[in-house]
Amino acid sequence: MNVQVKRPNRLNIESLKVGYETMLRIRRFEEACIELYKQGLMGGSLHSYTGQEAIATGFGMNLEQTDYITMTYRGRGHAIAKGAQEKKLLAEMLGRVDGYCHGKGGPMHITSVENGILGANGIVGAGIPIAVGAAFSAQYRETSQVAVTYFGDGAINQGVFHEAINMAALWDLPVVFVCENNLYSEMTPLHESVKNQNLAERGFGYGVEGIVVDGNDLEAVYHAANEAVSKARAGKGPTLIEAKTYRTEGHMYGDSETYRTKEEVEAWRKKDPILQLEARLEQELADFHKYKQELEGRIAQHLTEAIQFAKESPEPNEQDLFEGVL
Amino acid sequence: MNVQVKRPNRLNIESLKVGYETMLRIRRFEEACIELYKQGLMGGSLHSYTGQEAIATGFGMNLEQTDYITMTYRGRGHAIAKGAQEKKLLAEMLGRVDGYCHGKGGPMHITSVENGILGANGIVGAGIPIAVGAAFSAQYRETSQVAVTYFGDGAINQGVFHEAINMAALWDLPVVFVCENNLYSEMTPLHESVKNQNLAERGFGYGVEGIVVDGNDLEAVYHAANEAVSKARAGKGPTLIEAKTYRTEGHMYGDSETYRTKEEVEAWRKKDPILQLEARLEQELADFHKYKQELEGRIAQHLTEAIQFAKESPEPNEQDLFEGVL
Amino acid sequence: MRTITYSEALNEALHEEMQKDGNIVLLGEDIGQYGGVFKVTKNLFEEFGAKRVVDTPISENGFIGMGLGAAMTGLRPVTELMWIDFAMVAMDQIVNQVAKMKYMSGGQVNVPMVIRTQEGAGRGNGAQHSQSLESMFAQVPGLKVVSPSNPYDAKGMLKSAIRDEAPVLFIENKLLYFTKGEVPEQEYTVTLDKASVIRNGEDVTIIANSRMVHFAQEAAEELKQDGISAEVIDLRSISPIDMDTILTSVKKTCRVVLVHEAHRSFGWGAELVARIQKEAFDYLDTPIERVASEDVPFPYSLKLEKEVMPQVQDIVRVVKGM
Amino acid sequence: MRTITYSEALNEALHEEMQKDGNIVLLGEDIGQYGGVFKVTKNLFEEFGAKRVVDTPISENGFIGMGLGAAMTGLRPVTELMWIDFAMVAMDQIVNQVAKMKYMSGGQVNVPMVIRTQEGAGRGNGAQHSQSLESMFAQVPGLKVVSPSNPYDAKGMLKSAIRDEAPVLFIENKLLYFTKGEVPEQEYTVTLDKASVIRNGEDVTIIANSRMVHFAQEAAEELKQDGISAEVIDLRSISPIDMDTILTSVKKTCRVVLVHEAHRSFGWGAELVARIQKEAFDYLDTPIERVASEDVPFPYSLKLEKEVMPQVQDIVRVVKGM
Ligand SMILES: Cc1ncc(C[n+]2csc(CCOP(=O)(O)OP(=O)(O)O)c2C)c(N)n1
Ligand SMILES: Cc1ncc(C[n+]2csc(CCOP(=O)(O)OP(=O)(O)O)c2C)c(N)n1
Ligand SMILES: [Mg+2]
Ligand SMILES: [Mg+2]
Repeated sequence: MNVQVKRPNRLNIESLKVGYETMLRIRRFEEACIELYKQGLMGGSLHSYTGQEAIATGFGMNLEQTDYITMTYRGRGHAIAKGAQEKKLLAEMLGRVDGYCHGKGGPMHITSVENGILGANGIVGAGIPIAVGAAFSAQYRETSQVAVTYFGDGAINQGVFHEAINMAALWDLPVVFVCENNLYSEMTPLHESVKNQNLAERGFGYGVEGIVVDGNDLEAVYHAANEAVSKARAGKGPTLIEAKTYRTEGHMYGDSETYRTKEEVEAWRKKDPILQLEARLEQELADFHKYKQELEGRIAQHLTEAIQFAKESPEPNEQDLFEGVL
Repeated sequence: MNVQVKRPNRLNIESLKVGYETMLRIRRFEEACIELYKQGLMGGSLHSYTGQEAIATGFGMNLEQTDYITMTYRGRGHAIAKGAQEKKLLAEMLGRVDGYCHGKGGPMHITSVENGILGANGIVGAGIPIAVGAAFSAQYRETSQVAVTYFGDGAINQGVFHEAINMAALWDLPVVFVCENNLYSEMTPLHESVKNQNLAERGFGYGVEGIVVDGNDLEAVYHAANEAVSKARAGKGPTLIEAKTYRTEGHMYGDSETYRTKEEVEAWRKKDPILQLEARLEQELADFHKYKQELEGRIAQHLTEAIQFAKESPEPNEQDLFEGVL
Repeated sequence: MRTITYSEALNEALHEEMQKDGNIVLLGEDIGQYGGVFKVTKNLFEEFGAKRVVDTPISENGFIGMGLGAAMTGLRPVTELMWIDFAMVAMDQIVNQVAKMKYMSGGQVNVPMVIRTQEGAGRGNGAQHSQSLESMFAQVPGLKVVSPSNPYDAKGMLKSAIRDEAPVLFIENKLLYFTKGEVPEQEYTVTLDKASVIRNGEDVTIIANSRMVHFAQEAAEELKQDGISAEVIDLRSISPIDMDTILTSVKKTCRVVLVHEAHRSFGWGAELVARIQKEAFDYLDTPIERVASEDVPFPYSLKLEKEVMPQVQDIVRVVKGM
Repeated sequence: MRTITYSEALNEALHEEMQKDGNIVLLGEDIGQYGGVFKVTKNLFEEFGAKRVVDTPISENGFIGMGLGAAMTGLRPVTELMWIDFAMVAMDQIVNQVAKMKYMSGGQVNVPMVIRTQEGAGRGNGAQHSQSLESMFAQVPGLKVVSPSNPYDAKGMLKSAIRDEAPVLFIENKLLYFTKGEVPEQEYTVTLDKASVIRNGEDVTIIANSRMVHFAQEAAEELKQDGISAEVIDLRSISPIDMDTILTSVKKTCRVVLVHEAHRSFGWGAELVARIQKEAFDYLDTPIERVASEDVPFPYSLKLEKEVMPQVQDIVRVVKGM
């Protein structure tokens, strides 16, 4: 029983830059969210994507706007990499009418149908069959659309994963299952939930190719995504990709993180996907530091505007409350 | 990715006889049920076990009274092989107070806690975690009890199978998963539900050994059961056994069986587990025909008494109705 | 007019709508070549092929979720849960996903999806195959919940459900499938959210759904012998509830009996009591009565099962006691 | 008396019972070393070890089913569903298995199992983390459904639930965990099926559960300023319902307001209306009122969420309008 481990191919500099920009946008966005959360501007819980950006980005770079994704409460990174705008995301985070969901969805339910984002989900695993349904629909309508569903290492133990991947395999649906293995489901370490070393093994029982990839290496993710998405688009059915990664923030803001050591977190911070990519870029780009500075400036500016947009957006009113139930 | 295919070892004549008697008891019991059903003495649907007797028997021979089983609506065979009495089973089938469940359970919910029979189940797959819970309990209480859960090829696609087998693997629980692959889930052929050739492959993703066995060959089943049960009893965790078989009756009494050919059924009738075992016995026993005649007589007599017992047992009354809810 | 069975009426609805709209796709167990265990999808596989009539594995949470994904992306899936009891394994997708998707997305997307299923006791199917769970789903904002009582409504309402932009839980009844009724050959639909006064009366209003509508009618017939004139309302839609039709009747008769196969406690009858006493307090001459299944799991014994379920005589007795 | 939090009270109940009975085992997510996301299982892992405090994978249907198998074979599992919304993925085991096992087996076996969970809105958690679903479970014969409103009851009722031979759905409230109340150090239990009159009054009976009990008390306080004397009842048990306590109060005040966080329609309020109007019809001066969450999925926006949920002022307004 073997899973295939994908080693990185090289990306050209233009693609590296595209990926870097997206990853940095996600990182800064997530950092801004924590600030806004601390200011008491958000309800509920905030689950940061920090540390996992290469995954959403490597996949996003391989997707068209018309392709579909579903993801989790940790889903703003996926949304940004799929074309969502920061300002509408932030407005949603703050529960304002200009948010993607007019303030009714919130952080756990980011949806942007025009961008093929069929919903972040607050129920572990529940987005998986929805993506499979979108893939079914694409196949039915004979488009070449592909669906990607992102979920965690914990989610792979929900029954519905098993039901959905079996049907995807059975009907050769154009869907890619992306398990972001960040070693914890909430506060429970992976090895207390499964015996597997590699979760990609879970594909075998359904005849689905299982691939392990370093989720902190953009190039590795990009190429695995490229293969799996191309395969799906060509009508050759689903793939299960396990992207090994780590969330460097707590499960949610305020998590006491008593379940892991500072050393462990530090070790993973050294493998930060953005740091790694920067090291690559430094080799490729003579003026990397200038480039970075400019880019950071642009992103900061963009984010400041987005925050302002969100803060100025009005809260929904009682009339909105009763709309869109049926 | 390989599943292990178990070939039969030889059983000694005493064991063969024990198995044969049990299988014949089940067969005759199931035949009698169809008669009683036709007479309008039963409610609901009747799902015959005919053709699959070697499986319940091969396992039953390896279980103690204190061991546990859960099974499906097709579960009288498992119950008999686990020590249930025909008369109490039949009384239950007829909805009478002397039935195991006082007439409140019926054919789909045969339970006999004193015999470790924790319930047949009308919900596909639902008995699986219940057996895993019994195994958990045995491990917790540090007994050497084992749990066996019987389910169909269709049930393997229910999410709860996946959840339960993962936990069983994780905690090395003393449970054996027995998938009786009779090639159909209701009217849907196996290859329309899964891509697998062997359902035993479904164990791999959890690190559970998957074993394929000829479910129509008592000796093969017996030995596979023996290994798996011994392993569980020794604290070495679960096994997934796929027993390949065929139900020679319809899914339930009255099934039009339009989904399969007469030829297919005929071909499988030739592989009938009782016929096969009789061929074996004929080789071993000089007086096989006399032995068979006597045995059939004994079983018929026993069954006649059981039917009489069931028919004479009173129906429950309104007082019973409100008992045992909480 | 010709008479056909409830099952045939449903089959016609599926057939006609599928002919009209290529985006309708059926998902469910044994619905293909076999035509469904209650024959509702008979011949559809032959006519529309495996692409549009999809036999699924026994993975209800999975394929209801798929229906949602398909409904969000241009299809109009009609999914089938063979028995409503099995909806329990698909509950997350129904309650947390299908019902909430439109609202959570801020109205970005409609979910034009039908979940067909059937409920009801009376066949000795035991505790896991006899429940009437409509009231559980009616609690969930974002779902329409309907239960036709006859072939005419079955066809007309299923057509409306398929055309509806909202998710509809369409609840049939296992003991109605092979009952017959008049169904015109011409195209028609029945709106989903209107109750129907199927018998006019003066003394008491009996409101029932699904198979209990027939019990209510029989009871009304018997009450007539005793000089009691009962109005009978077929509720049709459990959610939303058509209070207008109900209140008009209640204000006339001033007495109400509610009849359902769901367990008495916490069933839809309670909701109707709450609304009627609120809207028509001064009209009520006597407490509103409920005739419903006893609060015990359905026993297998046919004798006990009958005692659990509402019977015509229970309705008659309750009305006479008012 | 010392005061401790609701969460600490629950923790003490678990601790004391586990010390007494070695067959009690806890199953749930993040309940071990971490002590549970709401700290209810704090330090239990340290004291009782991994054998008795079992962190499970995210497999709710699986581990509730395991709880049932364990309960049938000698253990007394206390399982935890982290949020009641997640009960939807475990619905089959709860509704079709746990609740029905004793009855279906003809009473052969008890199912001494507790399913702890928490519900309620008010934190901006959005549509899938804010529901109050007690009324869904109350529909199911074979389950006890309770919801303590304060630390004293939380401890006393959890102890009773653990000792009960029937399955108990024990519903906590996310916004009560860190509220404080008096809890004696001595051993005590609170019976599961008794409502509690927590404030005496003459003019109106307000019946509430869980966090809404506090809203009802605040409302009563405010009403007092206006010379209206409200009796407040903490329902405690949703199923079974303690009609005796309720009817005694209703017959005194002749006016009733029901308050719950569950959606108004088809919630437990409806069931109480149905029973009260039946048992005390002639006592009622005015329709029974319900103050409850609006029939929409819970919106994320804290402003909208507040509009959806019952507020103290809503109770005051409704009482004054009677
Ligand atoms: C069905 C269900 N069970 C439990 C939860 C509570 N919960 C939220 S996130 C989470 C952990 C998920 O872990 P994983 O899938 O690894 O994703 P990660 O958070 O690490 O990205 C849990 C248990 C939930 N939301 N839904
Ligand atoms: C959750 C659920 N879905 C559907 C059904 C209806 N149903 C009853 S038996 C059955 C087929 C099961 O097939 P399999 O697991 O192969 O067992 P077999 O009947 O062949 O022994 C189905 C679909 C059910 N009882 N429960
Ligand atoms: Mg994780
Ligand atoms: Mg089968």
